[in-house]
Amino acid sequence: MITAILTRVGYALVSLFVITNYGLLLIGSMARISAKVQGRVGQPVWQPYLDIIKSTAKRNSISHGVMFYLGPVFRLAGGVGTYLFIPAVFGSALFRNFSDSGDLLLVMYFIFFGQLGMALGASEGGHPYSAIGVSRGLAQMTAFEVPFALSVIAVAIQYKTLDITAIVAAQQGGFLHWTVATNPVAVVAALIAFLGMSMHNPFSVVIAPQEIPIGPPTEYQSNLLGMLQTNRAIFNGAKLVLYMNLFFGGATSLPVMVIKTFLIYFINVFVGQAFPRLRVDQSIRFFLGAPTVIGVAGVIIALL
Amino acid sequence: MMRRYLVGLILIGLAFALFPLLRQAGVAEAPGPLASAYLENSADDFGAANVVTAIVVSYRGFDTLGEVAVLFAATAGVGTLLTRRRLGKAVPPPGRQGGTEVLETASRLLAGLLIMFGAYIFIHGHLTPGGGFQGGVVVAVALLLGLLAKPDAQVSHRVMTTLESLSGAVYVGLGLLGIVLAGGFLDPRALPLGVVGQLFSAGSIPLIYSMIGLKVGAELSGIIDALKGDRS
Amino acid sequence: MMLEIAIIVAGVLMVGIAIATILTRSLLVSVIMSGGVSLLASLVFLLMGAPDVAMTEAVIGSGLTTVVFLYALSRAKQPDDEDAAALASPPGDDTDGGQP
Amino acid sequence: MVNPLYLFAASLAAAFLLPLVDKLGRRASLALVYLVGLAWLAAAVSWLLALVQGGVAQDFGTAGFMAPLAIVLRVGLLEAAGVLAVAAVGLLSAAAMHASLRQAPAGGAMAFLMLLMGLCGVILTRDLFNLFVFLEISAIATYSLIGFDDRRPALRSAFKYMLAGGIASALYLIGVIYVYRFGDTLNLDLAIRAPGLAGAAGNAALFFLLAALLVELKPFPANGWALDVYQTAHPGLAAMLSGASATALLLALWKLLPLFGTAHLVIIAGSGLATFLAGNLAGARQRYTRRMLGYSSVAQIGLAMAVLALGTLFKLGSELFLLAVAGGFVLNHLLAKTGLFLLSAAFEQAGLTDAAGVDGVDVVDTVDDAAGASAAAQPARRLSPLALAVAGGLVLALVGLPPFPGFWAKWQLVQALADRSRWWLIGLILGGSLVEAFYMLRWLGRLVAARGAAPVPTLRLGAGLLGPAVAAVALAGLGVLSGVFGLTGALDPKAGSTLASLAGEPWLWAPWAVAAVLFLLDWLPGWLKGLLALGAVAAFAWLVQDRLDGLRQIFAIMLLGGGGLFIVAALRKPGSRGGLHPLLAMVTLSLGAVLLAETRLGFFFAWETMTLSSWLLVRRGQASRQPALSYIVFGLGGAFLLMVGLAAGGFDSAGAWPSGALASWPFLLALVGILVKAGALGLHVWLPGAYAEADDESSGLLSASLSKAAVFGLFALVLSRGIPGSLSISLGAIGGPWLWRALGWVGLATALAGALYAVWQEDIKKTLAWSSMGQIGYIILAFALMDQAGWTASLYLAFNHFLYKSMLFLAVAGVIQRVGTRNMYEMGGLIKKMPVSFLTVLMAIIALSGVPPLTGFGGKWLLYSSLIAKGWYLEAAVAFFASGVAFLYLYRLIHSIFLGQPKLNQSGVREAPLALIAPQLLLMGVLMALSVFPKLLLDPILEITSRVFPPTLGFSGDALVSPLGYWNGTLTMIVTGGVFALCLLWLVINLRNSQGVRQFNIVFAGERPLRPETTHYAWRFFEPYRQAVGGLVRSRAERFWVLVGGGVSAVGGALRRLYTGNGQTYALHVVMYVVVLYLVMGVVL
Amino acid sequence: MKLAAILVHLNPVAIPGALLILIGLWGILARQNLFKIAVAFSILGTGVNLVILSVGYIRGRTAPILDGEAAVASMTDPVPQALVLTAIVIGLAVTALLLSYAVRLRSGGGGSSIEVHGDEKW
Repeated sequence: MITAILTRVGYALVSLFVITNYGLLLIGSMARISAKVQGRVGQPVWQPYLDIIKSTAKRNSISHGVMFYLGPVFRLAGGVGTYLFIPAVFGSALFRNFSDSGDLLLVMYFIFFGQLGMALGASEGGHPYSAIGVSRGLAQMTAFEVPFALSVIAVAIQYKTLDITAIVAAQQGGFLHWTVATNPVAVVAALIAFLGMSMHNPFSVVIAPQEIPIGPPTEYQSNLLGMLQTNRAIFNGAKLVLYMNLFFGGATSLPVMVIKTFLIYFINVFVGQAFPRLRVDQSIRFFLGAPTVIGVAGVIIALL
Repeated sequence: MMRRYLVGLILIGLAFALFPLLRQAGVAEAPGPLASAYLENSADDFGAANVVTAIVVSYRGFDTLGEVAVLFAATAGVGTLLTRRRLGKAVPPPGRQGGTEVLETASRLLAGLLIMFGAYIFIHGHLTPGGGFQGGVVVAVALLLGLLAKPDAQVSHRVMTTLESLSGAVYVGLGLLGIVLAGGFLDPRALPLGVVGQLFSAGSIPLIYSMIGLKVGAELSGIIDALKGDRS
Repeated sequence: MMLEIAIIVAGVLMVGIAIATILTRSLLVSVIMSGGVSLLASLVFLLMGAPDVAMTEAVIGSGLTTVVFLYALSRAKQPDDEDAAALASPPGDDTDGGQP
Repeated sequence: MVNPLYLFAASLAAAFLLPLVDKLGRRASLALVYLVGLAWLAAAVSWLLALVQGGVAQDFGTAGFMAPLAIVLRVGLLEAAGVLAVAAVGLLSAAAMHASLRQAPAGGAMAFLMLLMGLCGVILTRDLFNLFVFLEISAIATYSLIGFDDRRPALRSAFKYMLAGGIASALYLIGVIYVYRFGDTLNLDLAIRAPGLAGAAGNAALFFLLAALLVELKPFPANGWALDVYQTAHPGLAAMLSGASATALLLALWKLLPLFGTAHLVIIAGSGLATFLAGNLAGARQRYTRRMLGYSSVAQIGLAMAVLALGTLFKLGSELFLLAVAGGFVLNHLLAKTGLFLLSAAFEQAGLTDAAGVDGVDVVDTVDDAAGASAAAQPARRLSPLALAVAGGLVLALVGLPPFPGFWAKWQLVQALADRSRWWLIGLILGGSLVEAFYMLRWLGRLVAARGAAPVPTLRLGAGLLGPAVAAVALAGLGVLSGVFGLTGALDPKAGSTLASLAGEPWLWAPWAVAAVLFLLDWLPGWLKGLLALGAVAAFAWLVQDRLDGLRQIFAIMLLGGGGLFIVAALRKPGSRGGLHPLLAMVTLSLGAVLLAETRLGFFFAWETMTLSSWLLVRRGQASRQPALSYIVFGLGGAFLLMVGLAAGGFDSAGAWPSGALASWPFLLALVGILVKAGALGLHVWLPGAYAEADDESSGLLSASLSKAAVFGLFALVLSRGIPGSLSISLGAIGGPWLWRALGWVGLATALAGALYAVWQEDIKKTLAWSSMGQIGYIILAFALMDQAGWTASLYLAFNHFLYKSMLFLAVAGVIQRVGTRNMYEMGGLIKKMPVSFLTVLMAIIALSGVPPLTGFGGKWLLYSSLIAKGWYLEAAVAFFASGVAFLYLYRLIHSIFLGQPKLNQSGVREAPLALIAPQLLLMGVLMALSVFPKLLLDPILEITSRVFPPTLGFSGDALVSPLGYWNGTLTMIVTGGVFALCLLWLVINLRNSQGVRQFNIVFAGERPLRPETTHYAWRFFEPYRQAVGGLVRSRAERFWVLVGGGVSAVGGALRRLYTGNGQTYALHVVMYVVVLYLVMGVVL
Repeated sequence: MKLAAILVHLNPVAIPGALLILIGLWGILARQNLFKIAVAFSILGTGVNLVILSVGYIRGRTAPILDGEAAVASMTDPVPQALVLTAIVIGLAVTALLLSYAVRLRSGGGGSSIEVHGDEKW
């Protein structure tokens, strides 16, 4: 019993370690690619490592209260937890994580765990920009969840289950069995939602990274920022893995996972480079428009 | 204008309701069974020659008691409404004088006669036409005469009130006597019936009618009194 | 038959006087005419064989009622013309005060 | 039996001698009046006793003769009861008029005696012409009395009254003489058998009789004169007219009823109904108390009249049944209206009338109404609790709420009409009742003075309160008797069994009993009352525990447990907190009663008790006048629908909805009735105001517990027939799936709209109120799934909602108490001042939003699983969106209050009092336990639902397994906890020498803000969101209901324009009414 | 012949009675003056009395008074007479009261038109 538990915890830690590093590298490489696209030299691929190390090494000198500290904890726990509830590699005991805690619904809702905690922590910072960022983020979130939920429903209809492992299992046997092939419409909806979810352009007004330090992390610095940066890698990875599992046939081995998630992420960044940023109300209306219709179409296709 | 036509229309409507009833009722050929029963029995039952009186005072005497009560209630109302305090004392128009000596004396004489006449009417109610109401009014008229002749004359309230109260009470008492001594409330057979057509006949009917007469007379003069503005 | 004709004549007269009563502007005239209607009614009652009622109607309907009316009119300081809208002056010792 | 003639003789002799007696002093004459009244009372009581003990009705002749020749009086059961009522009302009225009678001339006392006797005569006589005489006696006595105390407006109305009365007398005489002509008798009993009256001629003759009587009964529109009299006469006299006079006339009508043919009955019924409706509609637009009471009076008499005629027309039941129902209405009306007019007399005596002799509705509390202008000059005063209770009892009785006689009568009437499928009649009657309830309760609501402002002196009513109190007590007593023994039980115990009663359900009285006791103890200190109330709830729960099956047990925890929590919370403020504890206990126990009810009547009784008590609780709030009014109006409207549904259900012997009938409209009506209470979209307009404006602990009780009673109602409605006897449901019997799909969408729309509205509120309690509505929406949606998973979800959601909404309201109550405002943007940064409250809110919003690992996620998981399994995909998507929206307002809630920059003026704020914190801690503990071990809650729920439906959900180990997926709450909790601990560890390791900064140490846009406390970003927090999706919620329902209300009000306004104040016009109305009736009769014939 | 039958059937007392009722109502409904309305009321009352007594009208019969020679068979119906007696007195009572109110309304400073005494309404 004890050994079984210890084994699982150990596996989970390994899995976590892998996804963290992968996530960091992914971010780094994407930044580099973006720079190339824009004709800049860009940062080195390992820049995220440097950022985290630098941040963590700094002395934390500001305290706004308990909740302020707990914000990054919630955030990171949210990212880690989300990942741990998803089976990362199909059929692999090592990467099974704790996916027996619950099905797809658990994952979808656990995503909010970190966001909520972050929002709370940021609020205690008392900076109005944080609150503004949260208000924008939440508002946008309600909107992009609709196409995402519709595509998830389409998947559930198609495979008659919400168990992620079972969904992946049903997609085995070649490209034609992947959701992207059987129900491409739903996947389109899901991918559009992903743009909003990862707050990339054109839906990046929530954090507005370039002009001013705005958004939830406004007041965070040093080691707290380091935690957030770590989370960004894990959380990104978790979401990518989820998408891969739902729509792209999952992965039977680590390399397959790396390739697939990289490609999914690449699409994202690519789109982000091509479109200007939207205001919050615009993006809400956008998500509730075409993507929702596409999502409904996906559901209908799944029903047929 | 609108209203005038509306009133016309409504009256036509009411006529539409009323006249068919009249036509259907027509003129009766003979009294119905109830009327016949009254006509045939009143002499035997009460020894009253005047059937109407028999009905008014005995058979339907309860109605008449109620009727006296109505008049009483109205008197109470008029008396309440038109007190001197509320209405103000009547101010005689300037230039009017009291009657002459002759007029006063004559009217006093006449009043006495009228009161006697009124009393006659109600005492003979069971024999001849007329009765308490008619006699009572005559009594009231006698009083009125006094007022006309001498506008500022004060009728003795105490006497009038006492008369009114006591006659009413005696009326009710006679009714109760009917329960005690005879078949029911207001049954005139409490007293001996006598022979039909004589003055002292018909049991307590003459007494009752007298009381009615006194009471009605007092009440009516009370009303006139109040209208004149002499009620305190 | 004569009786009936007399009744009908009295009836026609009654109706005529009654209409006149309503139409006339003078209150005094209308009061007296309504007394006349009552008097005619008492005549009809007498003709129908109802002497009791006839007496009552005569003394009460046409006699006392008319008197009561006349007293009331004089008490109310009511001008004779029914259309006269003049307000009566409040009585001198009216303790209610003169509300409008 | 005593010969009534003695009493007449005594009355008359007394009256005749009164002028003499008066010489001894007015005291003596008034003593005589009271003596005569007492004599009548005693005689009536002796008759009643003799008759109830098996005596038979007895006739009394006059002049030694009986029927055809002489006048006959009859003393029967109803006559005796009528005389009793007249004498009792007479004595009360005389007492109220005592002072005036002493000052006015003696004629007043004489006229009063005459009136009393006349009314008794009207009741007792069996002779048509004698009836006329007595009608005239009472009429002329009334004319005299109207002017007796010399109020100028009364003089005017007396003249109007006399015009109408004179015309009616003429009509009556015409009728009576032709009845004599065709029927050859004046005796009523002989006339009933007279062949000559059967034909067309007899019909026409009877018509005049009837028309005269109807005019005296003040029908619409020929009743302007009556309204003026009610408004202007001495209120004691108005009581006499509305109570005694109307009763006597109704009894006269009842006596004559056998004379009349179908056409006449149609006229009576139609006229009565029209009067009922028009009177109530116009009554809703009245400013003056007594005129409003007059309209209500007219309407009630119309209803009683209509019931009498309808009973015969439609053969609604035995004569006894009819008498019970009509009698119930009349009794209710007569006592309530007498009491209210006497109360108005007491107000007048206490000096609340202004100089012009016009009493304003807003005599006590003039805040915001135009009508207040007339009373504005008067210093504000408030009613004593006793006076308020009396007024409340009278109004509630009038409106037909339990436990008063009108409630039972209404139930019986609706039941009987439903049995004969007279739906439109039910609609008319209930519609009119609702309007009446609206304006009467509005009036009552105004009597409650606003609290909180400077202390207002109490109005001294003194002995004037005695009459109303007697009426109220009599009403309550008779109501309880009717409830226990059936409606006629109070009158005739032998007949009790034929009518529905609560004989077998003594528990349903518990709320009333406890509330009564606690009201009597209201002078005790608050903590003691709180303990007593808690004890009462606990004792109730302990006593009834074995009557609760599984479903009821779960609801009992939510309802009774919730009540207990909020009673504890009520200890948060020191002082007596008058009225709060009794009401809290009453609401709680009424919720328990809803659970316990076993019969349909019992269920409805408990439901109305709940509606009523919760309304009182809402009204106790400070600015709750308007919200409380819409709460009770919607509550009553919903209750009426429920009543019709239950009455018309056509249940089989087992009490189940007949097969196939579930989709039929009775079920729908009952469903809609319950949805009103649940606050479903479109029927929710009462909700935000009521929840927001009630006292803070009361809001919590309403939102967390009372709304669950509505949920229980849903289950009860489907599980059987009104009331669950056993947990069984036959799906075949449950109509088309479209119904449930539609209900599902209603729930969904409610959920979405509730969430969206909540997003844009600035008022913290409004936010919670809307949120509550949204959450109930999910519960309805899950309920509508009609399978095991759905019902499991529904019950689970309900329980969770109870938990976290209680926590939120408790925490928010503390915040409001400490901060003194409900506007969220006026708060901020309270986390340091109120950490426990913050923790509560934090846990509650995590649970509410459905984020794992707390219990809320279980609800979401169950909901989506069951929705998708059922194939309701679109619903699932919308639900997902709605639950996303919930994040917005939840974040807003916690951010605006507890986080961000604190306000300078709130630096002295402390943590909430222990009375609020303790229940929060308890609930937090429960929440945590259920989060770690979801089985604790899910096992009993699954136990219930799998007995009703084939199970699709089940536990496999710790994991709950559905056909689509699984959820292991325990493991989720462990993993989350582990990860969280890990992250926390990292943080702790990393934290070095951190330095606390002052809260306002912020910089943005490169500068330090001049007034950093203004940088709390809280006002119009989600404005961009409104720009984006605000179009979804444009208060359409509110506008619809405003339109409906406006329409009703406009109709009432138009109707009352008929009453021009011109006596001649009123006379015109009378004649026109008669002509129209004649034409209608012609059509019917 | 037919006409004669109809005429014979018509009640010569009831018709003027009914007409007086209508005239009285007309006066009540169309005249503004309080006292005039009271006059109209007394006309209405007279009409009603006529109608009541018309029911007891039997051609060729005498007063119901037994004075030796008069046979019971030749007497009219006494009942309506008894009723009318009551009605007349009640009519007087009502008239007196009506007039008292009119006097009070008038002397209280108001006009004598019924229109001005309509402050309570709606």
